[in-house]
Amino acid sequence: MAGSYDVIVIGGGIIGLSCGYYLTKQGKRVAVIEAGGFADGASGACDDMILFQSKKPGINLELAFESLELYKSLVGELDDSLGFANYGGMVLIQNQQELEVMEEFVTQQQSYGLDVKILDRKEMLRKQPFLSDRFIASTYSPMDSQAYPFAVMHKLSGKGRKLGMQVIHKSPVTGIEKDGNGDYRVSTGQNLTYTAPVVVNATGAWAGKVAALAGAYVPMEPRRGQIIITEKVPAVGETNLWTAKYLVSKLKSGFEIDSTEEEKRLGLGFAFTRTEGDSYLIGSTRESVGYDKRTTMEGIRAIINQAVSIVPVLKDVNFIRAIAGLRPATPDGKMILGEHAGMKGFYTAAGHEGDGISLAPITGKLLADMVCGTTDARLGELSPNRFAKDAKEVS
Amino acid sequence: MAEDKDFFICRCEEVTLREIEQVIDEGYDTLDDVKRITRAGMGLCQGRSCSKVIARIISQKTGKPIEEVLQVSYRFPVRTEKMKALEQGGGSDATDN
Amino acid sequence: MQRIIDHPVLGPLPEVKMVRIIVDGESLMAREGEMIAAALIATGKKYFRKTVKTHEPRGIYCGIGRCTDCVMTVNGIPNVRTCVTPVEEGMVIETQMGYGVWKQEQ
Amino acid sequence: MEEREVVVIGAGPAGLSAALEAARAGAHVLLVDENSKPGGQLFKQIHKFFGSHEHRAGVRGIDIGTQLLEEAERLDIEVWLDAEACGIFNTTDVWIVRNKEKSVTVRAKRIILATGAVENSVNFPGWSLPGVMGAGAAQTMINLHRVLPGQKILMVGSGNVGIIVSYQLLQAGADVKAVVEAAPRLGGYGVHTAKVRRAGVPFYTSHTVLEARGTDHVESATIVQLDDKWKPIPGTEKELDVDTICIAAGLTPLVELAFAAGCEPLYSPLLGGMVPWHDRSMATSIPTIYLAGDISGVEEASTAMEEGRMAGLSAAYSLGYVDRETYAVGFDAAEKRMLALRSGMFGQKRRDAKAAIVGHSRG
Amino acid sequence: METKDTYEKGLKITGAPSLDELHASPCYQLPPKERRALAAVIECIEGIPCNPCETSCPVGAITVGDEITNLPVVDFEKCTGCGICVAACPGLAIYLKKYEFKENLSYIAFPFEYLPLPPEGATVQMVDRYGEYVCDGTVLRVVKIKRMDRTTVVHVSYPNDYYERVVNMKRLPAN
Repeated sequence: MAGSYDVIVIGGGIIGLSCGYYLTKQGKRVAVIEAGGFADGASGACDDMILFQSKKPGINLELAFESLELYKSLVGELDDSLGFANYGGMVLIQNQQELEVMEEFVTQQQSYGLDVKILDRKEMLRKQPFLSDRFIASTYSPMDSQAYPFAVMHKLSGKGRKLGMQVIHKSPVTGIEKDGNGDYRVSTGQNLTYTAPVVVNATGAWAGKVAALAGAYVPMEPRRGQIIITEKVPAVGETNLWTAKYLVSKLKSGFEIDSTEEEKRLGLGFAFTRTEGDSYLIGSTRESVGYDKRTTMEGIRAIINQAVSIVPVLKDVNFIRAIAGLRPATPDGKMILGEHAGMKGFYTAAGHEGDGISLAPITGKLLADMVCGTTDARLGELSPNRFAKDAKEVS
Repeated sequence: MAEDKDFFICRCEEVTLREIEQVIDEGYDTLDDVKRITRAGMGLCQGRSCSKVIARIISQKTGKPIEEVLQVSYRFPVRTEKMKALEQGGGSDATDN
Repeated sequence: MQRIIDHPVLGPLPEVKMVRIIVDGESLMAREGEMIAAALIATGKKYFRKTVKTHEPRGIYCGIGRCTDCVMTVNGIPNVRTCVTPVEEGMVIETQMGYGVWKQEQ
Repeated sequence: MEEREVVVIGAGPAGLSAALEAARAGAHVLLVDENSKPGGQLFKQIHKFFGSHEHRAGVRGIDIGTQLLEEAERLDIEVWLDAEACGIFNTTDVWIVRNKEKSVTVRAKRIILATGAVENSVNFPGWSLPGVMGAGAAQTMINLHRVLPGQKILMVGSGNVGIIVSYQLLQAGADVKAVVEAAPRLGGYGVHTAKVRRAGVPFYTSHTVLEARGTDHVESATIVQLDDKWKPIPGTEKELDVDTICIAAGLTPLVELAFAAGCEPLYSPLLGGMVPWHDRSMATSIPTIYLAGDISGVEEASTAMEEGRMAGLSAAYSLGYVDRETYAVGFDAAEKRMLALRSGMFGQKRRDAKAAIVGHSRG
Repeated sequence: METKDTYEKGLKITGAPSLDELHASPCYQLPPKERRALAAVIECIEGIPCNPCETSCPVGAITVGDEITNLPVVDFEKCTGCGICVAACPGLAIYLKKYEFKENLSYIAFPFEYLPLPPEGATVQMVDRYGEYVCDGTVLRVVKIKRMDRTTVVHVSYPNDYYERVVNMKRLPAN
């Protein structure tokens, strides 16, 4: 027996640490158990955006607003800048059809309270002088922000530990069962057992596997996202960049985008963000290749080809690293947050796919509230039980 | 003067001995942990001149054997390259190990 | 900081064509084909760049293109490793402050 | 994708020797090097090499380099310069970037890694000032580029590299103010230290650099004596008027390619740190990948050349180019020459460390 | 400042072999004062893997043997003082000496790989193994031939009093 706690959080990524931190703040005795080392999972291999513009009006956008406010207060609370910055973001539009879809989308977002507008070509080039000729317009939101995931995790962990939270590394969970008192017994690869009445499954792409150890059902698919990192370079324009291409196809069903077979296979999309370290993170792919976290020549080349075609000045920039993370994807694109029906005390907080950094603080806070007895009515649509029907089909 | 710890271990990212020791004192005891938190070794030279030094500092402070600390994974490209080198380039559909 | 004109083993410095380079606006002569770093050391230049975070001066350290400490902005492109990049006629070389600036040609 | 029988990565003494041996046996060889000139460190080594006649003893490194290159030309070895090997995939596919412009993947039946080593650093306040550099960097500047990086030198480290570079700095016209060595005894060959000492250069054992000072460039350095626990002894500081500090604190094998390819690592402190495991024939845990020279453990150029011959011959033999008999004779001769270099008070330790790698059972 | 203490510390501390170390080594033999011809003196006391001294000697006067880490030994019976080994030694650890080749003057021929070279007839500053000035010498010959591969051998006469102590000369200031 290695210890008993009020809550065991399985998964020491940014979501797990946020859950652990907010639970600890509410007075719970918490252990965060991580299979690998610091930031070994998707949180250590992602870009750092807190992005609003990609989100459809609805719960995700709403939570993103709240998360942004939490980030602002965390900067003071955790006594660190967290790499929090507010460069704003632009979604690049390359033809009239895309423009029409984006205009409609921007109007919806505006009515939801997002500060976003369409820039014409001239205004766009003023903010982004290095763009290739092919874009006719862009959106612009000054709200799109970013945080440095490593700093956020390091400080959540550090402050949490100061308040009594335990963070245990290199401890893959191998079993979850109930003991006679109704507590969960969580055992790890080192043959250690931790007990607590509440378990939070925050294992990202592995959430389905970990849930299964407890007999719960979580439909989670890993999506490999490859990203390349450049050397430190002077700023390329004022803002972070995305392209409308894939956004439009997601927003408008039946919208045919012009992509090669390879691009489709890789799920290639363009995301270009300046990091705290003055380099750029350029993404990314979205691939279904199981739990294979390796980077590939094909993926790197596709990302680079796309990046250079959009920002030609990048051709003379060195890329120094390629990384890949497994983004946790759910069937409906919304995260899973809540207690499993019929399994008192067993929660899942996972499935953020590309929004882990954006939504980490709000996820942790809502989860902690939930465990402590305050349930937010909006969260019904994020409940793990929304997939109960599928679970029956599976079993 | 001998106690001065405000000099760089990682030249590229300008990370000092003091910063590295602080992170190790917090309980982080692998090269990857220290790199991710301090950014040491994440710069243009990719840790060529500092990885071994950081490993030695970790080993000295934690008592972990140096060979254990030095076990790190390498990723390609092992040299930094300009993007144009890959822009039109060939290459198999090979996978990193 | 000088050229080694004669050497007991390597002999006299071979005569080569000289090329003109512009270093921080100043016109200087360099030996054709020599590395930028060598040309600058020969002129007594003390540092090649100042760092991003602490604005420290830096110069050559490994001399063989590995450490990337000697980078400068060359013909408008930042972060060029001067120890492994040969000079060319008319090359514009600038001391790089932080990560430098892009040449605005757009 | 291009295809070649043997791809040798690194055209220093080890890589050149490996390429020559494999080509002599009849294999088609592609030799790639990231520099614009082949030869690796040989063209900085203007001193005469040790060893016996068979090791080309008494010949200067630069001239050995020229001889090897002429031989490579005679044997029609294909050489790619300004070619950086960035990765090895699927045990056979080498990703090479040529001229910083273009990626090429070459599928090789055998790959010989001869990537050499990288200089270790010593960290002290001021070590990032311009004027502090690797001893190898200073050697590159004076012997390849023919410029003096400074006039008044402090050398840190008394292994052969530190001593030889000190001597070459004197030859280039600089003034070496001191050589400091943290250990209580000097590291390099006595004949090297003796020629530097009789040129008037003082050696300070059990000393290290405490600090380098200067605004835009090194203007002075403080050295200090160390006690038997390697801690500075207060009051023993000495200020030296120098404008350049050269660091010669040993080398670390440049193993990235091997480990990124999946070769098994082994720790060998005496040979510079993590090295890829290899057997007597210089093959790694990946049977298509061989090693030669400093990547397999840091030694010196003469040993590297013999290892190169062993690796080149073994790779050619594994491809069926030489019969068993010829291979055994050629290999044993190279190995014998190499072992002769790994003997005596300096060599025996390296011999034991090498034996430990080869003898290490895998899995 | 060098003290007596320094001189006694030895090769691995000062960088130069002390006389005690040299005298204890089978390698080092100072030609007897009565010898009439120049003879090779080798200061190579560590057993490094090297033998060009042996293979370069046209009369077989230097022996290393099968193990190339053996210390070289000069046979004064055979040595003619030709000086080929002086430039052949990669460690620059060999010189030629003769006691009193002229009245009160000894003779040394040592390897020298610096520029500028001294002109014949010049007065130069002779140094000991620590680079300390010992006495003045007069340059007799400056031999620079192709076979010596850019190692110059400088022949100098100097006072007998410093027969053993002198090993080389100070570098000359640049022109």
